[in-house]
Amino acid sequence: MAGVAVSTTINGDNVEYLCQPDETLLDVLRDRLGLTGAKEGCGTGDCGACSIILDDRLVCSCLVLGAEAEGRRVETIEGMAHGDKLHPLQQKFLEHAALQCGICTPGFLIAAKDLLAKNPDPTEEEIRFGLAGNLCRCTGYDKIVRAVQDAASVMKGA
Amino acid sequence: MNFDPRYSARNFASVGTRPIRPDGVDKVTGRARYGADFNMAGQLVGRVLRSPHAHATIRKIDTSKAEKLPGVKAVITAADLPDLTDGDAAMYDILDNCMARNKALYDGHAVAAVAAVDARTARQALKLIEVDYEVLPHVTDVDEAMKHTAPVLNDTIFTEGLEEKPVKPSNVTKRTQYGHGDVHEGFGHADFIVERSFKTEQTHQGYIEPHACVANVSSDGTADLWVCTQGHFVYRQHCAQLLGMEASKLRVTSSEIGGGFGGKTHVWAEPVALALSRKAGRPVKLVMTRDEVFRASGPTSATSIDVRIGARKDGTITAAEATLRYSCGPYAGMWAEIGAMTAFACYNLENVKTVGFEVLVNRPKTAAYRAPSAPMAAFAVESAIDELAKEIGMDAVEFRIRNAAQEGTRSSYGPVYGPIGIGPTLEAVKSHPHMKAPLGKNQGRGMACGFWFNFGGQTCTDLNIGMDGSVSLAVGTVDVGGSRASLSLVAAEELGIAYEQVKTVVADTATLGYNDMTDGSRGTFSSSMATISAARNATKILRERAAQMWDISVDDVVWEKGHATAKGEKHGNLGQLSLKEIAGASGKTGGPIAGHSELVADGAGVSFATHICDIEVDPETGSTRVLRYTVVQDAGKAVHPTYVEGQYQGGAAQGIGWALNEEYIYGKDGRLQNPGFLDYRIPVCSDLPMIDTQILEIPNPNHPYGVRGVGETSIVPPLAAIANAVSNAAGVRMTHIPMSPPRILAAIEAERGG
Amino acid sequence: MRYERPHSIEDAVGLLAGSAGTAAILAGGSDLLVRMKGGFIEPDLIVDIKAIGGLSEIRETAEGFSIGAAVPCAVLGESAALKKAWPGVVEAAKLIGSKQVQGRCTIVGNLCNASPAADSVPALVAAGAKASVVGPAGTRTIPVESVPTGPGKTSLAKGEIIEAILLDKRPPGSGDAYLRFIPRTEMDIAVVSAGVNLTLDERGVVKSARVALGAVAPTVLLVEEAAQVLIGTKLDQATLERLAKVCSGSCRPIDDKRGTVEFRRKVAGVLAKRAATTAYARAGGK
Amino acid sequence: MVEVTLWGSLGAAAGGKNKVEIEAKDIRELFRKLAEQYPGLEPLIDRGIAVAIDGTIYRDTWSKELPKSAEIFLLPRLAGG
Repeated sequence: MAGVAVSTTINGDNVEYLCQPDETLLDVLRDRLGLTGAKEGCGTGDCGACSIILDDRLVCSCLVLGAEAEGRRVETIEGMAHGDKLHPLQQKFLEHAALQCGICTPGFLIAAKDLLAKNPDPTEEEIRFGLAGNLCRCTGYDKIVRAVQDAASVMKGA
Repeated sequence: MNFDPRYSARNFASVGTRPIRPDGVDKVTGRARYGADFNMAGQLVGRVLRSPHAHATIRKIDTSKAEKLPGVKAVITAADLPDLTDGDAAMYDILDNCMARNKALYDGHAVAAVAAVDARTARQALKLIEVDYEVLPHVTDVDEAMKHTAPVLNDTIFTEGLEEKPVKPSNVTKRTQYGHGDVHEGFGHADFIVERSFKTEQTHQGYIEPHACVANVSSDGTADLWVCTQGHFVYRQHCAQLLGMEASKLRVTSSEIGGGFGGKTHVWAEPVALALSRKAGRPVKLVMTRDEVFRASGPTSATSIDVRIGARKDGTITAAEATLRYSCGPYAGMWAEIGAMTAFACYNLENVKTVGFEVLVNRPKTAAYRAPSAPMAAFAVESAIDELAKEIGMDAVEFRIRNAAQEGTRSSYGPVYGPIGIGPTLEAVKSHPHMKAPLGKNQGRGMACGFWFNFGGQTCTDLNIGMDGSVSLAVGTVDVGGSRASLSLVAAEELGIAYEQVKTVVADTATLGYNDMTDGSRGTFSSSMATISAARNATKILRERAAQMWDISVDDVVWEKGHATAKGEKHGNLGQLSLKEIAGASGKTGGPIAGHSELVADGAGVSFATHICDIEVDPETGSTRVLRYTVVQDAGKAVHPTYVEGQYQGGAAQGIGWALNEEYIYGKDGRLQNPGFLDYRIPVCSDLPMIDTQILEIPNPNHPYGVRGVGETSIVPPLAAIANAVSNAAGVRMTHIPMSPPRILAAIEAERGG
Repeated sequence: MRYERPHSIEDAVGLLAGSAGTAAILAGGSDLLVRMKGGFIEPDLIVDIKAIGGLSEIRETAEGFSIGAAVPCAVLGESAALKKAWPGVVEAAKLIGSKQVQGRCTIVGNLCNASPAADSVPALVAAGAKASVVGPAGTRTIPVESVPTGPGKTSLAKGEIIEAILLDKRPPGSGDAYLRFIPRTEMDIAVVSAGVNLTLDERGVVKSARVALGAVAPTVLLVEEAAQVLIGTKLDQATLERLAKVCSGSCRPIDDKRGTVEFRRKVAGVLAKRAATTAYARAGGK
Repeated sequence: MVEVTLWGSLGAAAGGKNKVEIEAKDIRELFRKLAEQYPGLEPLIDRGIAVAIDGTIYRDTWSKELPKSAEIFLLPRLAGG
């Protein structure tokens, strides 16, 4: 099986890789590029743990082929903080203890970032439906929703 | 040694505050490494071949074609994991579950495994393994499996615990009984009796992280295992025993764990990964798919429960009994027994009797799931309690308060209770504003109580004081939900220093003594006790060193607020020495300063919770909506209240999912129909309201700070609380969990029709 | 296995028509990659159609709307004109999967996956949508309901691609709605669903109607009798009850992991009633 | 002398008794004497037994003393999640 050569942008950096035609972008990120922040919870787009942003669209990287990233912009959890300065969402997740085991956290942060980019002042219901594609088994979502609400108000003020 | 665990009241400086957890930044930046995030040079990909049959004899396995496939480095079957369990029946079951020997006992049972250079080759190799199955009749339903006509899974099983030993084998491995008094007489005094049968379907812990490990067996007989687990010391023991290794030669490192809830308390594929690595001579990474997680790892029991409770007009329960049948998967368990012990634990009963039956079925091996077995029993009992209160005409909370267990009550499982929290949770619920909030059309409110034992167990910590005065705390209980923050707080509290000066890590099995796993709500309870003990041992050394520095007797030195202080008139001018100052001089006063602790943290203290919820039911579709939810639970002492709230909320959410939608669905062919997050429906964010919590603090007399376990109890009341709310909203008593819309609609229609 | 990203529809058709083994079209991939992951399909050729000019656009034409085959469902919701004209179609498309899936999945993919429970299909059928099919033999336009022929099966021939879904311009007094039943609030496959599309006269009387039901038969059902119930009425209570009864009666559902026969029958009627009520209000009826 | 209540399946293994009197100062001595007097209990003790002393459950603490008037219950060792 012939590999596909891909040239793409990940977290602002130009990246080139060779992948198999049936290899998912999630596998490329994790296994070829060492970006293990996106997690595989299901591999079928049902848990959101592998969420990334692809050309300003929130997607599950397990449902994207590595080959499809050619010429596109990929944003992952590894690019969310600016240097040692955490994104407000990251900070608020810490302050609100919006994570217990933390496996779903990168996916939630990426999804919440996308949500606030499109809707800077969401209601609780909008947050809940906006994050419905991300499963969390530990928290019951309460503290996640509060962290997003708090981050939204901080980001509006900024 | 000589550690006094008894509670004494004190004012806390650190405990009870809510700092950011030490592992937090790694987890919000994607740097934390979980089971599947670790790799080794030259590692192979391991994959497991699983039975497509619910029950089949394995006549022959031909692996020759797979072995010849280029890129395949090892193929194993049960022959590569011979039985070394030496009569240890529980370990034999774990072994057989890891790799089927003579029979495949459920859809998904491992029968062979391969290690190959990449995932594609491994997948191809699995297809080349030829298994000759003789398909046998199967049974997946707990009630069906008890019938004498049911296919028998294991013909060496003769029901234990019967007065006469049965002459024929059956699927019932054991009968157990608990209780006291005379229920027959008790029912004779009852004015009202409620009798109902209930069923609950099988659910999965549903952790988001699939089981994952990297195994590396060296030709010198030593090995390393990186794995997501709730107990790496336990995994080490299991793996060492199953592979015939010395425990000390197997070093197990627990990765960050992406949820466990009981499902990562014993090994599943880890021995397989080690066996593959041993055969291939290379590291092997084995990660389960989600499908494999559902089909072949730890669900809880499906149950069938009959309950009968009688009470006098004045609201006093005169007798209570229950028969509980719990599925164990294909291997003997004690799940019904735990159900039988916990069922009536909230109540003060003169006459009580519970009987449990452990039942084998062709489903995956039942594993612990958060307060295992208690939620189903509570569902049945608390539903009947609600119904009985209605018949008597008493308020549901009042009825429970009247019959609640208290200090001195003989528990339904035997012992007499010490100070307990069921009464206070009920009183808190009674006066909670939630109970008075108005309800709309098609809305109902329910409440229910729950009980769980909580465990202690073997625990070991090392507390090392650096020369700069900072403290590293090594613990051996895996952090499943923020315990490193709690344990740092405890170390800071005991030493009298700032939280930020302490860094807690989870040590691997080579660098710390044995620890039982993080189960039974014991992580923070046990490790905090060991941490206090270690810190006190360190403080003793700190005092000795300060005494040396001052050249006075250690008896004249006390430890207060992070400082050594010289006591007595003649030392009035000595002032204080800080921990940092003493640590800085440690090279001259006797070397490194550390405190160790090895103990059995017993006396965990039982735990109670009472939950309230409001549910709206759509009477045309049977659809439900959770409008409001409140958890009241006793924490003993909340070390890090935010993470205690998190445990309450998380348990409630899991219980809500179980109550409403989660279930294993088997086809007539005995195969699991919904092994994925699409059709195994755990609650999503938009399904839930905020979950309010109220932490009660009734100190545990057996912990220096009064801490109780908090992790599990919160999953016990929700099934019943929601069932009671649905019943109040829809006017029908729901007796089958989950109360999925088709079940609710059918019940409503039946009520209308009949 | 090969991955190809052609730049013209002709090249795509040529690749598909000329492939020797199993060929798969990749637009959003939210069905295809799941099937590949599960080992249900191992395509020899994957044709990614997203680089083909025009396929990622929603065009407003003289006749109505043309929604390209590679337009993610999230984009449908961002088109104000489409949302105004066909709110039911858009809400159906927006119900497929999560936000993450929305960013990828397409209505053409939803149609060609040929699941009887596909969310967008009952709404499209009710809307009278058409599919523009390009193949080795040229282009043809067919009603969407003729695409799926059974679970997982379509009427498309080898080499054929649906390049766009066509929706008519709306006459005044029109409205559509789609409702599905799922046990959770999100992330589920429809247990049963209903799409209703109505046009009213000036007096608010239903002039034309289409009613479609999902997940109650091997393919989405267009229930002609239900439409007849609505036509000539102002959706009074008796009409709605008749609609429910007809819809329940026309179901041919199965028992499966998502629901029972009885449940699907009953709820199909309930949803039809509710969808009709919403469509009527959207059409300006009172 | 302490009175020990055997619960669940333990009673059956001790010849049908659910209460026994044992002269024991701690859990270790209790287990040793139980095994001597009721050989049927030995495998169960080896597998792991919990001892409730005045309502508090202890798992394996041999050195735990048994107060004279304490209520002693033997329970199966449980699993947790």
